[in-house]
Amino acid sequence: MSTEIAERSARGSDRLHPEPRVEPLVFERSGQGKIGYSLPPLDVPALVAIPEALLRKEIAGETEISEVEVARHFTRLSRLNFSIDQGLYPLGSCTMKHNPRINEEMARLPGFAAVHPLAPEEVSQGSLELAWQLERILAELTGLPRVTLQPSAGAQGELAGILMVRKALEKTGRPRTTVLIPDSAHGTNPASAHFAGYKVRELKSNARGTIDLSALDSAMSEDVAALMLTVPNTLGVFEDQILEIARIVHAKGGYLYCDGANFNAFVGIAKPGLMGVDVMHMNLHKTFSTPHGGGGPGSGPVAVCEALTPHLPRPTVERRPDGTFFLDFDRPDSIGRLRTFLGNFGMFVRALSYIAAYGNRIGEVARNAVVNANYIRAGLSGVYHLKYETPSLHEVVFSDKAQAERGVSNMDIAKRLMDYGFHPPTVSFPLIVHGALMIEPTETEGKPGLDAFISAMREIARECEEDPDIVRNAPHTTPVRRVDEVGAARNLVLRWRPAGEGA
Amino acid sequence: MSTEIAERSARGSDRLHPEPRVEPLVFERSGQGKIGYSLPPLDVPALVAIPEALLRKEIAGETEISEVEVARHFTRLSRLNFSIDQGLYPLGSCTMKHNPRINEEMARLPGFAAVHPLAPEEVSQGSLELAWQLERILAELTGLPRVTLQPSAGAQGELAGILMVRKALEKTGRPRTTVLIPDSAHGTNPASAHFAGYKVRELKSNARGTIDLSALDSAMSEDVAALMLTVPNTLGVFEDQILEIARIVHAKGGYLYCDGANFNAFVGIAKPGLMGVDVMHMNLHKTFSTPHGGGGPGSGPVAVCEALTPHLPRPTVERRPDGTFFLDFDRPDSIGRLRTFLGNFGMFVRALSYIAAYGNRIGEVARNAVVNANYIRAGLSGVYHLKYETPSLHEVVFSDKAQAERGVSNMDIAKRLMDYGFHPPTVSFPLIVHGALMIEPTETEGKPGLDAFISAMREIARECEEDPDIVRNAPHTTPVRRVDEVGAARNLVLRWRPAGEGA
Amino acid sequence: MKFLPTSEGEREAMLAAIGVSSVEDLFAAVPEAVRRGPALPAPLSEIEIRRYLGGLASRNANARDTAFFLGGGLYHHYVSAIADQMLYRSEWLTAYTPYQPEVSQGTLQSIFEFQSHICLLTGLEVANASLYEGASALVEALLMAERLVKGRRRAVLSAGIHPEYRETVRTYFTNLGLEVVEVPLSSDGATDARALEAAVDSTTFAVAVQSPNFYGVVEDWNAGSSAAHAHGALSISVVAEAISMALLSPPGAGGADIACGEAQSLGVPMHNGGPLLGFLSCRSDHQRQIPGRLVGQTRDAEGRRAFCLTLSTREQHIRREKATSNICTNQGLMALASNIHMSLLGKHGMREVALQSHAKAEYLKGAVAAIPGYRVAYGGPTFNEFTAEAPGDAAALLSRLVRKGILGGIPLSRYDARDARRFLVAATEMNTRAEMDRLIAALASESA
Amino acid sequence: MKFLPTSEGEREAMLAAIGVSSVEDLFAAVPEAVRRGPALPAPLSEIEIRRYLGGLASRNANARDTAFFLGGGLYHHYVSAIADQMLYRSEWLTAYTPYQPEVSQGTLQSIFEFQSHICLLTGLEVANASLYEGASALVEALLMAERLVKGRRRAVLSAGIHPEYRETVRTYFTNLGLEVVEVPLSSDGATDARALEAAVDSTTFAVAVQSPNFYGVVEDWNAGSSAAHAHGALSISVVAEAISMALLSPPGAGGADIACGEAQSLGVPMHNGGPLLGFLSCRSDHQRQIPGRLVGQTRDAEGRRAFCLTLSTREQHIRREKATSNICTNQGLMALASNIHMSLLGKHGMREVALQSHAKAEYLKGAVAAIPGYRVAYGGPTFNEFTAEAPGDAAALLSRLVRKGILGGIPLSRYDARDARRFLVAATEMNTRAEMDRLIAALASESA
Ligand SMILES: Cc1ncc(COP(=O)(O)O)c(C=O)c1O
Ligand SMILES: Cc1ncc(COP(=O)(O)O)c(C=O)c1O
Repeated sequence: MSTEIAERSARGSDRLHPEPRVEPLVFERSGQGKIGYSLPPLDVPALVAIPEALLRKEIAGETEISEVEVARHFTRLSRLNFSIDQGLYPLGSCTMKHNPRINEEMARLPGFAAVHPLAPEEVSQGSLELAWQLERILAELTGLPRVTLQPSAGAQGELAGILMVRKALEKTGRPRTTVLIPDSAHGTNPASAHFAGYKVRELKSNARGTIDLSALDSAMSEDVAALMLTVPNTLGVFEDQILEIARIVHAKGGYLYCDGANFNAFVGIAKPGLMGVDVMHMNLHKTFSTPHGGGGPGSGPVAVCEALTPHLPRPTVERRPDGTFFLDFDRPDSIGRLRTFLGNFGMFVRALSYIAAYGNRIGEVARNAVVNANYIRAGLSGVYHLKYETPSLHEVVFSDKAQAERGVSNMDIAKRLMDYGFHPPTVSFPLIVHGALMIEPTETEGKPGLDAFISAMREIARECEEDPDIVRNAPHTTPVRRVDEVGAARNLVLRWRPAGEGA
Repeated sequence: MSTEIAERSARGSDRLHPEPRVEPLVFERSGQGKIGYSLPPLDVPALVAIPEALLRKEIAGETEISEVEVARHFTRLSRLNFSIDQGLYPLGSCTMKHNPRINEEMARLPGFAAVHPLAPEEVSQGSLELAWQLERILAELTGLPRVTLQPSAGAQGELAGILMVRKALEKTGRPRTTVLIPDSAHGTNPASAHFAGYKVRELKSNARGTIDLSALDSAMSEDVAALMLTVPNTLGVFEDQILEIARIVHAKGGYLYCDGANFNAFVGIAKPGLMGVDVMHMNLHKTFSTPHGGGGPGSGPVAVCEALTPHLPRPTVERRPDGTFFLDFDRPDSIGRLRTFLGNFGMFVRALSYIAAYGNRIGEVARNAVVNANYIRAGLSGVYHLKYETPSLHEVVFSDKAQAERGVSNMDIAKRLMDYGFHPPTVSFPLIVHGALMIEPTETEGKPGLDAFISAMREIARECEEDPDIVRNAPHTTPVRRVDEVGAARNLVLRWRPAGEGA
Repeated sequence: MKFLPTSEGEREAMLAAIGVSSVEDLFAAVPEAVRRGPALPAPLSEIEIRRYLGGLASRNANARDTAFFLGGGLYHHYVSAIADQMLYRSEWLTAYTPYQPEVSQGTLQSIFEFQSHICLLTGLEVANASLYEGASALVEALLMAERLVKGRRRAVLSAGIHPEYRETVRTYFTNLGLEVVEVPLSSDGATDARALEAAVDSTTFAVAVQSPNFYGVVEDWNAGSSAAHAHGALSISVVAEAISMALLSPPGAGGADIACGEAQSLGVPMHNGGPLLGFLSCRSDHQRQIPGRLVGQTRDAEGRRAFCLTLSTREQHIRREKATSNICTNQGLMALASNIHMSLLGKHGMREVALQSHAKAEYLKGAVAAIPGYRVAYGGPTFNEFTAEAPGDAAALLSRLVRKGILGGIPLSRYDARDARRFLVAATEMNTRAEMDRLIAALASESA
Repeated sequence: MKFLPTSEGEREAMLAAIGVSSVEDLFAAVPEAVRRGPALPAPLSEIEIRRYLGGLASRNANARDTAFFLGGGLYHHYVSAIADQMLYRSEWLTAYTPYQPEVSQGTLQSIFEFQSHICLLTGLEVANASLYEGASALVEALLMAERLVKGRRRAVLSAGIHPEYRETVRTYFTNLGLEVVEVPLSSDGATDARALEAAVDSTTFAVAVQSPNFYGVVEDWNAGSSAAHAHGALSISVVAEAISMALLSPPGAGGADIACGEAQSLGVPMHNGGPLLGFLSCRSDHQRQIPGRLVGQTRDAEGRRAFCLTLSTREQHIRREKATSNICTNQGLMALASNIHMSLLGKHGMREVALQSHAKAEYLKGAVAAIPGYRVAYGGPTFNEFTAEAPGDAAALLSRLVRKGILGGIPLSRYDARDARRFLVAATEMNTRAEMDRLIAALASESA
């Protein structure tokens, strides 16, 4: 019956709402003879000094479109997105916090945005000092002596970290074969370990959702290069046995790698270096608020213990006794480069701007993030199933177990939340919670917003009981309704094609 | 019946769309102890050297709110607006054209935005030259020798223009008593004439919607200071007798004032100076694309004939033989100042940037604007009533005459257009067309957009026949539905009040 | 042309639909004799526009790159990154006046909030949606008073009102048969109380006093109000440095009937003097004579709270020559900027800005007074600006400071030749002590 | 703290609801021994952050204020105002990866359009949603080829590939047991054709050539492709200056199986080297081995066209260690910037940018060659960058030019000590003839 209403209303709404809700492709707005740009007249001879055979005639199919159409197209398209600035975006593991605008302003200063990394050192002192200062701050926050800013995102940071471990082990004669990774870990962990040339061995979590010490003990051997541990883990649970874990790993000559994507839970409160962590990547685009931009860019600095510093990616930023800064390429034991230039410098600017705004009070970030997550946990316990009752730090993972009995999945709940004006939590991750609803509110959500979210989630739970179809058929009010993802993979259409070129 | 559907769907949609669509007031988001700013620590003694009696204790009721809430509040609020960048905004008389983004970039250069007009001349040469160049360009476009940039908007330009006329007439000993204004004129014309100390005499338009020459002839006397003429007039009709009109006005020693708000119709094609216009204001926020900002700011430069130049507002920008620029305050016959400083300088920057992009091809603006208006006219003739069949330039004024027979007003049609994704045209203006639908597409609308608009308007006309309630109850799909404007005026609530202060 | 979305082919089709053979046919009504293309340069690309206007901008001294102490009714205050970037949003920037409330709730609610902020600051009951800037706001306030107090023709203005405001008043008044009486300042820099009382009589419709006045001195609103009210005139409080209201007793507490002036300080960059942000606020019994737009709260057809323009019958588009003002386009976007700024700073931030500005100006004032050869011209209390007197010609002195990267003040000779040695010095929360010390040292070295 | 919306009172209420008495209780799992607050300075306000970071920025030479000729895989091209300002929109800036398509159609459609643009430029059939930057894009392309051509362990790389790309490949390869064979350049600056053929054999899984190569010389894609295909290997075309594809014969026309590289030139500012915009494009029969995200077209429940992420089973979040790459976060916002830029410039604009860049570089090249003591190092055709040879040490020479406000080029000694006298000079549509003449005069005066 509710399906009927939904359908009728959809039809009705089509009649009342005749505006087409789909925006054509930019190519479909194109029309011969239109133009959207102009360039200065060429002030040198218009020479083409390249052999004919190496040239193309035109970029067939490319757009011809005016500036006003481009402005409208992208403005209209943007309005189909949900974003942090519209409301709660509680994607677990993603740390979707407020992105202060001052950071954008700073990153766009011509002295940062219109600068080339291969300019002479004497006219690059501002950038070098900025990188150096950010490194110092991240070292202070992690309690580890040195940091590379080069990795482009978390995953590349993981790779860099494991490669440094490998290099250090190689120096001992044996790079070892295996990296241990808990079953709750993010997918990039095993993938990065693999691309660093290691086999991955999965560690089963215990009933508390944490590392099973005896399982670790028996898995840990002199074949194991490292344990990759997420702190707190992807359930939001802090490994309270962290010191013991470190001891076990170190005892066998292995390294303790910390996936710091969840640093938001304890930044400014505790230091990984004191926990026995040897190497840790951070996501500036999570903990340090550089905006996620619909998928990126990120930046994944890696902090390392003393033993790993010789292996940092090349170049490092160093300070001379006279206070000037330079790039040090002369690092024979470096793992090498992971990319061009110095890394995602624009993200360094934003992160430094963000950290400067908190300064020595940055622990407030973690405190508030943890209170918020626990408040949601308290508000939804009993309504949604909590597989692991271990205390949460910055995020909480419920499941759809209760709702599944009414035929409603976590995905349905996620979609229905959209109708309530919220972005859904992360679903289907971590893998150890079937039907997961992984909720990370971050510190930048206030009580009224959390209360609204909690009551929406409770309301949806009620709908699952009383009118499950309204949830199963959700969303009802988004720019498009449920999107056929299976169909997309089945009939792959990955690009627009000019007319005549066939689908 | 359709009302029923509308209601059901509205209710249904409340159920499907539980997100509250109203955004609280910023004051309602406020909460004790929250903070959204920080300032540097005070680096001088924290002295208050003002007698107690002259101080206040606090700004009771002001906000306490965090930055993230401010970001969300204003982002969410903004999304309740329609804007040019979303689609056709055919408000007649308003010239809602594309606002190029380069103009915003230029206006925000620190050398323009962080500059003070009372800085010494030697460090203000850039601004002075900019103003001087803009004046030269507007003089060239109008065919008149000098221009003041001081007026803050069109209405203030009108006042400045009429005051200059008055001053010139005073010099002859008699400022005269009356200004003639056609009944089709914009409301600011009579209001400005009034605030310049003149009586307003209204001129009835003829059956073509233009000036009735014999009426003008008989109204024109030596008591008349000026005729205020809008060119083309608010019907979009060019006064083809303009030269004769000028002759009649001049013959009696009067001045021909041109309301140039519609300059978009012929900029770069014809020059008011050649038409016998003595004084003319322009709206930079219309013809020259400075964005309207939800109500302003504008800028209303006034171009004048030689005889009026001694009376330009003070100061003028002048160029010395050595190429440097200065402000000339020594203008004894000036009407004085209309405001502080030089005018809305930020709009000068944008307008100059805009004009520079067209340069000598600026006539294309008018050509395209006129083609677009006529294309709409052709597309809707016969469907909507056209009171005046005189050829249109840049806008066309239909009326609801045919639809009124089905009980549907121009206001209803306007509201229904919102459901089709368009901003409505101007309604109830010009006053000489009862039930007006005044449509100005501007030059920055393409054929596909115009076609969509035409078919929406035709569709609405069909709805008026077949299902007038759907139009009368429109809009159905906007963030709020029809707003009770009568109620607003009846129960005036013009501000938020702190709790306890009573409504 | 990149801003024109119509291709040649489409244009042909459109002309055919219209039934003409060329665009020129559509201009048939325009006499040949008046047609003339413009002698302008060729179109410029964005790259060239950046060079051209960037070049002009670089020839101005800007407040970010200098030690900056200019005020005079226009101040270099903090503007948050969020207030700046929010204005880029198309929904704010490229919308018109909110005539159609159903698709303009964003703008309307923001104006309603702006009105509310202004009321809280001024301590009065009603505020409009903005006026052009301070000077014309004062004119509008005076004309409003004249309508409310029928049959009187004289306004009494303190000589402490910004000279450009007073000049603007004269421009408007002369043609309307209205008169201005100016009351001089006493030696402490405040409006001469005795002269004020003497100037007001039964022909006076309004008394206007500015505080802090143009010379920086904080006035007591009550003086003007009691003089006005004693004779049935209205009291107008003029504020050219709006952030002062966060610290000083507000107009509403000082008996004002109308408060008006310049709110640029509340979130609007200096913009070389425009766009600025005029405001006008009044008691609710005078609201039907208020000039400019007003937003009111109401309901939509489904009972939800909504906002719309209201009391439009006061306005030119309805009332024409009988309107309360000729204003149409106002300063909407600046009112938005200011709403964002006031909301963000709020109760504590606005006060802290005011306190810091005051403390810094006091520091400067003390230091300037201590430089041999210099003095502070007036003894009255000041907020964040004061009148200094140099040993020699102030304009020449300040020009020499410019070469040291210091914009040290505004020479008062600009407004009155007799004030050749005087100049205004302003400080805000943006000035550092180091900058102030540089100014002090530079002034001292100039006196030597 | 201004970014934290919870007041003390609210926090108390929340703690009560949670059932703990203090925030610290929630951290019980964190051992005392590892707790330590950070030794960081006090919080800075926006005003201070602007001073602090503005001060650092002012110590860098930026391309707007200098005569700028640096390239080397990162170019100072035109970025339109609209592409810049559009990125401020919250809906683009503050959205996550579009995992939930119903509330992410904006991002999804934009990526789909970006993929389409890249396909049109490369002449290949499929493109992904972006990779980090050029070097890691080449690594991904090589690893993809290795998966497609199973059982082979060697990649043949032209020495004309950007040295930082080659170094990156070595970083990844060493641990995977993969080998690199480098083919030298011939004296005209292109990859030595004979050496290339000789280097490829049945152990080769891919041949990668860059054009224009690092030294500026335009290569013939077919040479690499036929060498590769002759032995069943895949041909990889590397492009570090993406706008060149608007003028030069594209990878797809030169037999490439995969094209990859750096698309920063297409609408992304230099950002001191990051964020940039890696791209990867391939033939459709290889699409299931493509790394990174892909957006596909589909329908919603009501039959409307819609977009979503697709083929996710290639990716780490599903496939974990068997994924085609470890990449997760990519360069989404830069892909958007580039989509806007490519759409705006379109067919004609991209070509004009390429033609102007080329023509300007040719002008410079001719002029440099004519300065006594200087020569152009390679005879092969170049696009917008060339290798010059100075009479003396290039790095020292270029440092002297900096003092004249000229960033004249990149000294090749940075990459190879033997190239001490050589430097790369790049030109784009942003350079004026006057600037180029300044460079030429400065070089000439340095030789004298
Ligand atoms: C726990 C965890 N680890 C690693 C990553 C990978 O980081 P990135 O997406 O920056 O590569 C993520 C984020 O997606 C994550 O949540
Ligand atoms: C014909 C006409 N004249 C005058 C004006 C007044 O201009 P402004 O709103 O800039 O004061 C307008 C605009 O509203 C107008 O359309």
